[in-house]
Amino acid sequence: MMTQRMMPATDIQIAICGSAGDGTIAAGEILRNVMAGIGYKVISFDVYPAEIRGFGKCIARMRITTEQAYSLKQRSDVLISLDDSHAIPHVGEVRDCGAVIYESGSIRPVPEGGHISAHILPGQLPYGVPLRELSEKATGANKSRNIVALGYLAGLFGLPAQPFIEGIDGKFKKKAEVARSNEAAFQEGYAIGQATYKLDDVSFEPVARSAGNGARVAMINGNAAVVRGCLDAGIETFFGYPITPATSIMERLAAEMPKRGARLLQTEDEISAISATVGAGYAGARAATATSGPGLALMAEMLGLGVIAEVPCVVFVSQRGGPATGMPTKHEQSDLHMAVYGGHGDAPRIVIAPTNVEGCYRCAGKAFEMAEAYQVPVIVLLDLYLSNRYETVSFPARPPFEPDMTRYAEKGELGEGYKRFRVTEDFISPRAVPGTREGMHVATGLEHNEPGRPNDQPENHQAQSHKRHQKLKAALRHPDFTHYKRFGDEGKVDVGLIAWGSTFGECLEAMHKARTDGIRCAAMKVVMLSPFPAEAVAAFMDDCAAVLVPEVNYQGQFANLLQANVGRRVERLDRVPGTPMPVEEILQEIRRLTGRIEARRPVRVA
Amino acid sequence: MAPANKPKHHVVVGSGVAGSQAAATLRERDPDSRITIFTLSSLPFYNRYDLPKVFRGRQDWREFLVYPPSYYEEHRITLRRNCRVANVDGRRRVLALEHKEDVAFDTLLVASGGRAYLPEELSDFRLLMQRFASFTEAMGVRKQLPEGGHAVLLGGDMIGLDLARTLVDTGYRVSLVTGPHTFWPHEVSDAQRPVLLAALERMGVVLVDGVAAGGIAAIEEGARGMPARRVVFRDGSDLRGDVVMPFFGLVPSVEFMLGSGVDIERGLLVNEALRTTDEAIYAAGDVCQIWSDAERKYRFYYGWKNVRAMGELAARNMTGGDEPFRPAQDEQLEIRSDGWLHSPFWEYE
Amino acid sequence: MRAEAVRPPAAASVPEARSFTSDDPRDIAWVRQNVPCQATCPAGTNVPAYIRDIIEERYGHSYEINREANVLPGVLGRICSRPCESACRHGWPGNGDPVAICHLKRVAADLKDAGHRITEKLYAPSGKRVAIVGGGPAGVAAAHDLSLFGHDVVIVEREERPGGMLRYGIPEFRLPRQVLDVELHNALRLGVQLRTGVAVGSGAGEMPVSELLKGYDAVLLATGCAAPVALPLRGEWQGKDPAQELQGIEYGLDFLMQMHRGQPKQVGRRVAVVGAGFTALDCARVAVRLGAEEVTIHIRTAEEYIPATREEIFEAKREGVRIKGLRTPVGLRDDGQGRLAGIEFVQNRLGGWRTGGRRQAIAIDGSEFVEPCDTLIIAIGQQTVHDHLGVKVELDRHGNMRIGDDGMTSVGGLFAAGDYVRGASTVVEAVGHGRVIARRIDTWLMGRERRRQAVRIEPVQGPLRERAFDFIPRQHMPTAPLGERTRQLGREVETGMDRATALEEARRCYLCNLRYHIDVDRCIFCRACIDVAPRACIKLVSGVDPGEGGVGRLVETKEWNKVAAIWIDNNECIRCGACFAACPVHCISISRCQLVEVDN
Amino acid sequence: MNDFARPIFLEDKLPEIRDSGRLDYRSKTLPTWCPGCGYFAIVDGVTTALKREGIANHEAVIVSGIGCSSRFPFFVNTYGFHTLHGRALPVATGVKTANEALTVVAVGGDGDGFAIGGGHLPHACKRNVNITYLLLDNGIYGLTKGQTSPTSAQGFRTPTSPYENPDRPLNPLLMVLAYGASWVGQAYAGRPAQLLDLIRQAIAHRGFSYLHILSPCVTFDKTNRTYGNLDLQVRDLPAGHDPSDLQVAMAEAMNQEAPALGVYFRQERPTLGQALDSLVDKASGSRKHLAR
Repeated sequence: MMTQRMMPATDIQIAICGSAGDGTIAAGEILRNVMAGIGYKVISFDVYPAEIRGFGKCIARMRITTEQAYSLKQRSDVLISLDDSHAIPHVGEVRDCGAVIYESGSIRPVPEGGHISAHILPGQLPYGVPLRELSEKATGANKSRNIVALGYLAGLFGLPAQPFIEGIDGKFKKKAEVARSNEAAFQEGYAIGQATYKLDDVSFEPVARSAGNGARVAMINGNAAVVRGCLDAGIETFFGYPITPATSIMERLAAEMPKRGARLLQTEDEISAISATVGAGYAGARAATATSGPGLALMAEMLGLGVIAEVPCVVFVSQRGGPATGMPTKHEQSDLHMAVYGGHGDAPRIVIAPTNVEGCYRCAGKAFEMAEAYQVPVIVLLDLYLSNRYETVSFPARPPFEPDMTRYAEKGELGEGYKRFRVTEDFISPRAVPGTREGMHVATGLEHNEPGRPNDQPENHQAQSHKRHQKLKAALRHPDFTHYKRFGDEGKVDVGLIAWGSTFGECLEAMHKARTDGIRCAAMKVVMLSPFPAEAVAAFMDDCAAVLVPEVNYQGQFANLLQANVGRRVERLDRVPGTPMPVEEILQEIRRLTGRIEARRPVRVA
Repeated sequence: MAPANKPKHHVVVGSGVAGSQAAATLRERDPDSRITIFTLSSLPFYNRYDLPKVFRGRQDWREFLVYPPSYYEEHRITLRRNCRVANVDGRRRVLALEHKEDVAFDTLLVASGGRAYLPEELSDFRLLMQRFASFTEAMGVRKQLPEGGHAVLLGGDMIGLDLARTLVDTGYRVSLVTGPHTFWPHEVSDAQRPVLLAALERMGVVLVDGVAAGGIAAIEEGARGMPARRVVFRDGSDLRGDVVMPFFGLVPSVEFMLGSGVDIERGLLVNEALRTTDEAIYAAGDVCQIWSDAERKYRFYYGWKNVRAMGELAARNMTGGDEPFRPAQDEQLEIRSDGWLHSPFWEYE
Repeated sequence: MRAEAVRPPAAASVPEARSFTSDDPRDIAWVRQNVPCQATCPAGTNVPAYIRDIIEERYGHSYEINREANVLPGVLGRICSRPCESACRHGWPGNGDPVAICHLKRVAADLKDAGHRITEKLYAPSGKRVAIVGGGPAGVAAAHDLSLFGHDVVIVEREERPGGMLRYGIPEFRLPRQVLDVELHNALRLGVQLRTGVAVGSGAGEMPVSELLKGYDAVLLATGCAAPVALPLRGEWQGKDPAQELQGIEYGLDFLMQMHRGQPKQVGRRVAVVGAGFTALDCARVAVRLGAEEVTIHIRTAEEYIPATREEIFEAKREGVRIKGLRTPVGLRDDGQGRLAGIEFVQNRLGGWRTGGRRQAIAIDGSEFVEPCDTLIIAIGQQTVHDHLGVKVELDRHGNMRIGDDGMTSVGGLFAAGDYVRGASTVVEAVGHGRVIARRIDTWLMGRERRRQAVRIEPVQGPLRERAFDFIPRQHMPTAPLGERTRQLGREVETGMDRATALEEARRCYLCNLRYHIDVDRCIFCRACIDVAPRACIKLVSGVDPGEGGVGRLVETKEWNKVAAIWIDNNECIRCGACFAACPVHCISISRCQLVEVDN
Repeated sequence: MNDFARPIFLEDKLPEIRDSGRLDYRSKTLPTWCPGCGYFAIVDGVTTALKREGIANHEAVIVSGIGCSSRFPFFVNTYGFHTLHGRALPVATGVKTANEALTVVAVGGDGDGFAIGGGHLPHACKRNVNITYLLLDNGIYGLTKGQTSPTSAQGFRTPTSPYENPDRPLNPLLMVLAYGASWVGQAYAGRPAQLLDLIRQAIAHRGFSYLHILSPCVTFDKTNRTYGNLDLQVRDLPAGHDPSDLQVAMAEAMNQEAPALGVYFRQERPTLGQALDSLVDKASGSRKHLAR
């Protein structure tokens, strides 16, 4: 009815909030998969504590849209509370005429004001549901409150039940028993939801399924996209050690690689993981490992060996709050310095950082190409938000990756005088992997000459160091790869945003808002961080009256990198909330900057 | 009891005309106080008397709101919806909500109103009848009643007749099964009755004399291809309609007060100052029976004006006043010049 | 291998699982607090036990358990006032509706197979002789128990047939007579001598009490409380018995008794009943069946405060009876020909509280009004009369017989029980009191207490319930269609539950006599039990406050260093068994605690 | 069936619990482990043991690494040090070396102790540093949500070994016996009474005492190392087992199918502290020792 008048296209953000162990995250997972399956675009991000059970707060937020969105909204349309004590602080995030769904019953006495009904604003619509009772009624246990809530949501908003049932089966396919009882729980909630008269104005508009050009659409998060990229690029070996938030890369590969005859091994720590990876890379395999900041720190030395021995290998690094153990389950972009500069000695390496889930897929695949093409360790910098953020991504029918980009030594180059580290005009040396006839050589951590013999003569060290740095320049022109990209207004603009990693999503959102405010605005994403695309960035900055660099770290690590390479000042917006950068803050900054510009702009005379 | 310096906590149970009016007055007269309203409704205060308008194109609850949501923040009134009061402890000045939350109060106003009375002999057919007491119920009726459809009203209190006049006016068919509750709460003499019934017929309401038919024997689902409901009378005759709605007047909602220690007959018994037998607990609206010195008995007063007056008065007396209640409207049914029936209870803004 | 499948054998260290009997007063207090139905039953019926039997479809045994406490299960299964149901834990806030304990009692009686054999435990003959005056519920209950104790018992009954109130006071549509006859017969067939049609008293042709005292070792007066209380009217009517003045006025109990003695009764078009008890409701419903068009019950206070069950009131209303509150009759109107034409009432307001949740009604001066009616039935209560006693006994200020703790009146060897002592009360109270006094008489006759109360505690292998049972709604007692029941006086209104319904209802019972217990020495404080608990029934406990009745009150804490034990609050516990299954170190055990009588 | 115990009245039991004084060794905060976790039994054991051994709260230090078990210090009312993944033992060694008067207990899980921290254990053993190492072995990585650990059974399925764990589990007892720990014992969280007794002996021992505690992860291991299975597998060391005989101890340790509970090996020999003291003695001839 009137709701249609209000919002033609669907743009609904749902937040499920509970205590660890309430199944908050699980409910979110089922919901977003179902919505993606139905054909909506979904972006979602979960927040959870380190404790497995007990008392930490979990929030599963997802934005469900018909048009592609780039980040989560500040305000949610629906809040589901599975635990009042955690949900109460978030009631405020629900918009006017939005819905708050909560446990109406209560087992033990609550202090005055301790029940969520005391905090729901008059403009919001309260839906009290006896989740626990319904769960116990349907399953005999209280463990399915989350699924009951899901059922209620689906019933209330008139969503089809079948996809959810399938979604639940899918989630619990290993345990038929659990699946069945959860179905019962869902139906219990669904019935009540259907019977409830919907008072809020949140409404899901039907979606037209996108016609497939053979493309495969999937609801997937950053880590899963990385895995897909690895597999499509033909990864052969993986060595790893569990660490939040990178663990799920290994978990998924562990399930997938054996199916393709590839090998995965869990090592006793990161040090051993990177060692094995370098070893396998030397043997010619497409090899990778995945870790987070603390693990990368442990790997620094072995990465140095990879650089000097010119061994291709790929390291996926999902950043989290640091330093030390820091904030293992919180978002941050503070490992850029270590990724680009980390480790002892002059140890140049390639560092690329995707800005969205689809980018995770491409960067993962391309990383193997680059590692081979430039014979160097490649670090793919993810961050916790990107690793865990779910988006609907459509994958090309055929993998867009080269199966092998190694510059193998030609017949003539091999044999007696084979120079594994010969300085060529493009500085890339002919390579022979073990098993290659006439290709025998020594890869070593000692400085070496072209044939690979230890050599510490100044001119040799100069020449080898030079080649190890110069060969990477070619990566700036690596084929069929988006090193950087400009969005928004063409030509001169008032404000230009430059950003990297997941934060670019917030920038894009902010840019669009700013432009609707009539501000001339453009944004550039920089995917390749080392080597740095200085010319392109400089050119973009020429168009901008002011340049703003928002990033989620305290030091402005990317701004530092940029200034070091381009040699010009930029406006910084550095925040470390442990969560994504609020779009509003970026927008404010843009307004502030434009405000200042207005002030400076000379009055036009007609 | 709170010490004088500490701001008082006024708690109001019910967000109808009485409760909301009381909250407003309380805020005027006691600016520093805490005010909390508890209501079963999921919506902020809206005008239930207006509900027939769902048949005049109003279908968004926001169009029924009396105050905008912002009103409550501006006036620092905590509105707690979906909250059922389970019990009131007058001695400890604490009320317990169904979800096991205890709330302390300094003064309490019970304005929980009345719910539609359903004669016990019809209780078996509860699920086959539709009520009209809340926005969602009203929308439910509208959903089940097809354009120009046939509504069967049982009893026919003034709430029902108000709906009836709207329905006939908007092109629906209305049959009224008359009985002792017709015209409730008006006291109608045997002499008046036929005249008033005639007026109803003039208005286009089809009358069925329920008593003559020996009373209702059963209400059933309609057969396929027939209207959704069938009312069967003891004398074997029957009546088919799309909806069947009971309108047998109201009974006060007092269950949660049974343990409170205050006096109850059908409603909460209050003196003329609307105070119950507990000096911290007041009552206003359809829930209370007010002592009438004139008539030497406890009696109910109905109608929007009376109820609002009660809300206001209760609030005044809760904050130091001590005035008696004076009915704010006459209770005479009349027949307008155009021959239509008119009740003062229908006069609301 | 799967963990779920295997359970370790009980370690040798723990005490072997055997049942034992405890005399610890706290165990007795525990049962009283935790089994509210039994605690509130005047006859002390072991409710959880007989409901458990119904679940196992052992109706005969269920019936026997009932019979241990009350010899008339089939009767009370229909007309009991059900104090147990208002106490039932399932009816506590948040737990839903009470279990239909009374209906289930009837189920046991209805569904036990025809060839069911009654088992009685008899004492050797004592050679003592006891005479009981009055064959009502109290007399019959006492007679039965005394005969079990081995005494020779004779009942002297004024009416033609035994049963008292049950037969003459309660309409057949609530209590079919054949049910009554069978159970009376079973109660008295252990050699109890029944002499009906014999009035005890000082009048001509009546048997004097003094004679009984000579001929018997003990005499028990259980003549009930049947004399009507007169309606206190004002002005011209003051002090007069209106029934003598006008036609169309009846006294409720007499009205019913005359009808049940076979006298034809009729009522006018508009019937007014004054009174608020079961008798008033029965009269009103009888009036409906006798063809009255308007039947109204006038009460002095309000519906909330009258002592009838909600179901009773509801059924009455369904049959067309209306109830009007806050009014007291003060006068009458006649039609000039000596017939009743109307009643003058005065409006009341509510006053303070009286015992048993009743309210005082205070008349408002000048608020008189008149309501027309053709028949007035006065049922405001009954009183005891002692004119038939040839001997001099002390009375209390209510004019009831005063008896000592030994159940004896001021006259040696003369005992009294039931309504005759306590004034008009309920059948189950009469039965209960009959038992108590029988016990006293035995003690007096034998010179010592022969039995005492104790608690039998027996291990239970596992929870006997599922959480799902807690969501079964209270099952409704099927009733006869409105049309049929009002046409014929004898048609029983409640038609009884079938096996399926009974099972559903029985499953709802929490079986409160199960006691969940954590072995503190083996508990590792892991809170696995709390995690699965459906209510706040398992607590982190820092201490115990001495609570009332010997059962302590648990003091909870959230501070780890104060948690002395994790403990199950059996009073909160709904016996769902979730914790039992969840405990990783198997330190939760269940025992069944039941009150038993043991020989001294 | 659960073991039946005669119902008692709590008030009859309370004095005994209160007078034991062990509650004073608990912190205020309720442990955040999953309900049912065996670690509850262990923390209860440690607090009770410290009390029974008469060690003042302020003279005890609990050092841990990273993992579920390493949250331990937060739930005990003593000094605590929650360090980095796998680094508990070196930190504990430092603490002890700095102040021999302290009772130092290192606590960690199987991943912390035998995977990332595996390199530290041999050295702690051979130095015979006078600390107690409680190894809480649940055979899984709980904190990172259930991956394979060094003591996971062969064929065990986890997210990182979805088909099956190709490795055989380590034999920690055999290792530490081989490394030269001077006190080696094994306990099971499902047998709290025995667990307590062993913790007491371990703390009382002078030298490096290693107590291996089998404990189920109720959240991520529903099939393998469950209470149900362990209840059936564990056994007591044979009566008359001689804890001074290393070979017998090793022989017992080799039986991983039926883990034996009790004291495997006990030996009196100079601790690291004593060795350092004697060095000082030799060097200076004085008796002025540091760290007092």
